[in-house]
Amino acid sequence: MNDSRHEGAGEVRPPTADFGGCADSSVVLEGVSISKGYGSRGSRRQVLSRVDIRAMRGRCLGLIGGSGSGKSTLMRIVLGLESPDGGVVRFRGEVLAGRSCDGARRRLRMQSGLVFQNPHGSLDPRWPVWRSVAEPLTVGAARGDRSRIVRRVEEALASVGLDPEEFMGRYPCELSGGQAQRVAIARATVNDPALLVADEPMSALDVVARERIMDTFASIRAHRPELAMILISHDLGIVRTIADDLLVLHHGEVQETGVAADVLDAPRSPYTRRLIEAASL
Amino acid sequence: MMDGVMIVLRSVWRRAEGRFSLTVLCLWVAVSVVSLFWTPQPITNTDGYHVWASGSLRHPLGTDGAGADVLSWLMAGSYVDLLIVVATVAFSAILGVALVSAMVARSVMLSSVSVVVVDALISIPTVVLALIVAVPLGASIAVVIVACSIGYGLNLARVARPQALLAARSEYVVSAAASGVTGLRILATHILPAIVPTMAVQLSLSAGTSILAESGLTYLGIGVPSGVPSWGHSLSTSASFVNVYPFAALWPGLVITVVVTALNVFGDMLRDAVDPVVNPRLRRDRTRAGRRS
Amino acid sequence: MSLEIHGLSMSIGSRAIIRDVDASVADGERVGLVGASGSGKSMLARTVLGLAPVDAHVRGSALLDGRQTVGASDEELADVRGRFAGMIFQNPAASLNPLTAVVDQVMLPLRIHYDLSRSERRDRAMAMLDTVGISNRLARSFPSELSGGQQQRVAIATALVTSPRLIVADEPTTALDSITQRQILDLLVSLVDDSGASLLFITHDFSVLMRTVTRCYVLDEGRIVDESAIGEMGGPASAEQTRRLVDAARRLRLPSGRGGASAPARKGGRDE
Amino acid sequence: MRFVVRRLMLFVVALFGMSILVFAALRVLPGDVASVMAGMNATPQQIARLRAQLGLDRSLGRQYVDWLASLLHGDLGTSVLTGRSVGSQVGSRSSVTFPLILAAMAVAMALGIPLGCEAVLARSPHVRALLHAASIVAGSIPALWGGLLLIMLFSRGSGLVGILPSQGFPQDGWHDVLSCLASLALPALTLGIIVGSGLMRYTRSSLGGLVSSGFIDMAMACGMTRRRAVIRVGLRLAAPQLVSVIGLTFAQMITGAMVVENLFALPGLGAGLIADVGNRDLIAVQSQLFMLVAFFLAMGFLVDILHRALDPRLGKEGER
Repeated sequence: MNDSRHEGAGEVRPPTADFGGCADSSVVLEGVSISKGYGSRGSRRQVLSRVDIRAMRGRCLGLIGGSGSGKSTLMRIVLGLESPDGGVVRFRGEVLAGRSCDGARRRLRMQSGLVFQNPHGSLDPRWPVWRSVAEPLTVGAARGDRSRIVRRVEEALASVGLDPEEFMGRYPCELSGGQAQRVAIARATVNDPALLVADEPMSALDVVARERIMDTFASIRAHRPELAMILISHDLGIVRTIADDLLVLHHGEVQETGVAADVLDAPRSPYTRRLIEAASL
Repeated sequence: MMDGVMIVLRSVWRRAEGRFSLTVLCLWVAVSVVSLFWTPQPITNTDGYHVWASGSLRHPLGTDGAGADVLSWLMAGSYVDLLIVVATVAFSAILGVALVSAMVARSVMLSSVSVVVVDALISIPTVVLALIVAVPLGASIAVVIVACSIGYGLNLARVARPQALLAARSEYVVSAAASGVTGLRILATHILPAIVPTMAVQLSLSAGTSILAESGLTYLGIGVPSGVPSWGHSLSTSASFVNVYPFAALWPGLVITVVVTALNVFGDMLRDAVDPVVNPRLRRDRTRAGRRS
Repeated sequence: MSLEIHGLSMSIGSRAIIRDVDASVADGERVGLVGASGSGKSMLARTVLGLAPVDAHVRGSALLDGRQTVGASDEELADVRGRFAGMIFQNPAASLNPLTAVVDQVMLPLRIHYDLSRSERRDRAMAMLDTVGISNRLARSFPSELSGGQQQRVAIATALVTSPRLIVADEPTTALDSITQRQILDLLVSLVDDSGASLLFITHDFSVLMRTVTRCYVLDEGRIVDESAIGEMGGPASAEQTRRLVDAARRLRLPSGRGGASAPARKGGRDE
Repeated sequence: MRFVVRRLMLFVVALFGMSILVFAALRVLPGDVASVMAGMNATPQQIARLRAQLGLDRSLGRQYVDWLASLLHGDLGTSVLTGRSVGSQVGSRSSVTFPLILAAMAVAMALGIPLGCEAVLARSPHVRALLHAASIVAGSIPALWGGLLLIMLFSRGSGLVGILPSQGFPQDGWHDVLSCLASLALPALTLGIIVGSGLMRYTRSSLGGLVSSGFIDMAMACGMTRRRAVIRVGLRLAAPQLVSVIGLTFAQMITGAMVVENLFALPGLGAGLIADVGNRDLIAVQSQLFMLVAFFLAMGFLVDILHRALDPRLGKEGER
């Protein structure tokens, strides 16, 4: 794995033909005017109102928003873990709304990987590393034999810069924050997913570990040009190094969306400007 | 699995309290097995002339109200108490795990019903349960086992519930579910292992408490019937003559207290010995398994 | 001199966590303490204030406003904490007392150190809450009903209400989102300067230090490996660990040209 | 508030369920209730008359409804043997049992909670280890043996110190308060120590978990010593769980209370119920058993409400 530091920002990919294009095969996951509210009649809290989100093959979407902006709820809806009040979710063109189409939801599950905020919280403390990483491989038809699983696990650990020999048998309590998060990334990518979703993967880590995770994401994307990725964060500084496109969310409404470079150079909404100012030196 | 048990026992043995509790427990099991074949005096023969005799060569711990040898009755009793403890631990474990699994089940109906059952019945004391069983069926070992199993099974569920919920709502379970692992498999591989430390402690405490309950219920006449030897029975018979022969009650009480203390200490030690997060030796073993499988 | 540390070492069992540290914070000075996680930076501050774990073994000397805290009795240390030194923790949700209203939390140090009437305590606490941007309407609410930013404002009010000589802030903004972080930092700096207290600011993120301190120490594996004014940090003269931290911090920030770095806001607006 | 209503409904449902269980338990008797109660050598006519007198000839459903109706009117039925109404028996017996339980609970809390805190806060590790060992051993003593030991030590007559009565309870009830209290002293102490050890172990483990929590650090940062912070803030945070455990040990204490009542020959509910079971007075047993069950279900209900009230965070969730 090239542990060499990328000088300056990771290479930002050129935009596809037109961002608002029709539903072509390059769109892995799409949410159209997603709305969601909580609470009973009296204290109705609208968390998301008519949000459009699109994850493109080979591109990384940075989903930016402060706490309470609804970004985690949006992720749960888009991944089929929660159903929206309004709007529709399509995975590779197949509509995901409602219980009826479990097929699409299961396919989405099998072809997407998840990384969470708290590294040690997302790994079962009683499982050694190799068993956590192998879990997605032991599901459904792709069960495969023991040696294939062990080989895939070793490849996955190597792809996140962890020496399999040293880390296979380790337990989460024997790992640093950065190492645990990289194990989580290995688990999320071991099944060659079409979509990788990372919810605030770096905010629980210190600066040095964050840089390491950033390089890990960059190398993962380098080895998997087809991978679509959604990186959720409240910090523009972290996201801009990896994201090709940006979606700024505030109080459940889309403030701004577009190619990362354009948004950073000419932010249109005042909220985006505050985010940029908060993330600059 | 077996080498896991050996490692846990070795970890318990490492500490002084662990050595004490393991020795007492092994002694108890050994005496129970021996008592099936041999006791110093056959428990059936009584000796009218030497009633309440203090210690002698023939009767090291003296004789009871009916002139029977106290030591033989205690040895025979240890087998009955072992039976009660093993049965109670087994049944309350099954009941506890079933209730905990129901409580973290995804179906809201199942989980809320199980919570209701536990919260409602938990406050009913063991003796009342025993009475409800004893009145129709009469005093028997089964009364003690049934009453204790229900009581401690509910208690196990109540105590293990927070850990189970914590695991069920954890991110590693969400990740497993998101990658398609079935609910049942999540329960077996993530949630139940998370409550094993709590269960180990609770079951050891319940084992100790069931011996105390046996002695209490037998004294009240709804536990072990009079013919059957048990520690509670030995303690009860000597209790009624305490003013006249105080030392007769000394031995049964001492045996119970030592064994229950050993069980409680064993429970305390298990809390750390069973959990791979706390017990590094367990981790080293699993890595070899990792390599082999 | 509000804080002088000479040859301070601390170990738990056989593990040495702080190794022979020398550091100082002058009156009214804002000093940073930076290091990767596990470098012992927050343990150093806790040890000085007597918050180290019960089984910790501490050697050396730490003078807080001239009073020796190493080897001091629990009562002496307790008297120092809250009166001469205030502390702000990383995660307010796990430190503010969840069962009492926020105004009672702010009144706690007053109740311990000063014998004021209940109404006097209440007025000072309400005034302090107002200063940090928490309106009286929220004073009676419980911490769990406030946002992360509001909870941290309450923690700042609690630390500053007895106008202590030294404020120790242990990664106060790490758990907050970026906009709230900027507001809390600006608020803390302005309040510390207003009260003339000195500040010991602990973090792993150099860019946060740029706006909050004038001088800083770099800690690695329990040892001070570098010390200089904040401007010169990361230069060729600085230690290797320092450069690693500065580079990593810089890579995770937008170049300062964008959106312009505005001066710290006076009091920080009342946020959401 | 919604929680209170839901919990009340749960209480009523559980009560109804248990009433069926108790009623059924007495009906599943091998042979017929009347013949068992009338005893071995009763003539068929006596059995028939008893059956009619108890209304056992009616259908099971009918008997259950009548029993339930009489319960609602507060009539617990009349005991066949003594002829006195069960209600009055329960009344007089509970005037012994409840003071005993309350005294024992007081002893348990007075011993359990402070020593539990000390087991966490004591400066020297030896003291901490000793307290923990004491709590384990005290919790392992059978109630019967504990009582015997105390009798050997303190009872008038054969005891070494001989200051306290070891048998019986003044006939004229609570007129002579002092001698009543004296006769309750040893039993309450026996029960209190055993229950106290469980409480002590629980206090130790819940406080132990809190000692290094952020809440204690905050309290210390405001100016408290660790000891004061753990007691002031730690105990307050552990209070909701502590109340549940106290409620639970209160219920588990009844097993010990019955043993102690029999050992010290106190005419309490426990001793009375066991005596009734002994001489097969099934109607009395049925009502008393149900009253006990009802009392403990009510206890559970109250404890849950108190638990919820003590922790505003839980309360808030319910409302919002």
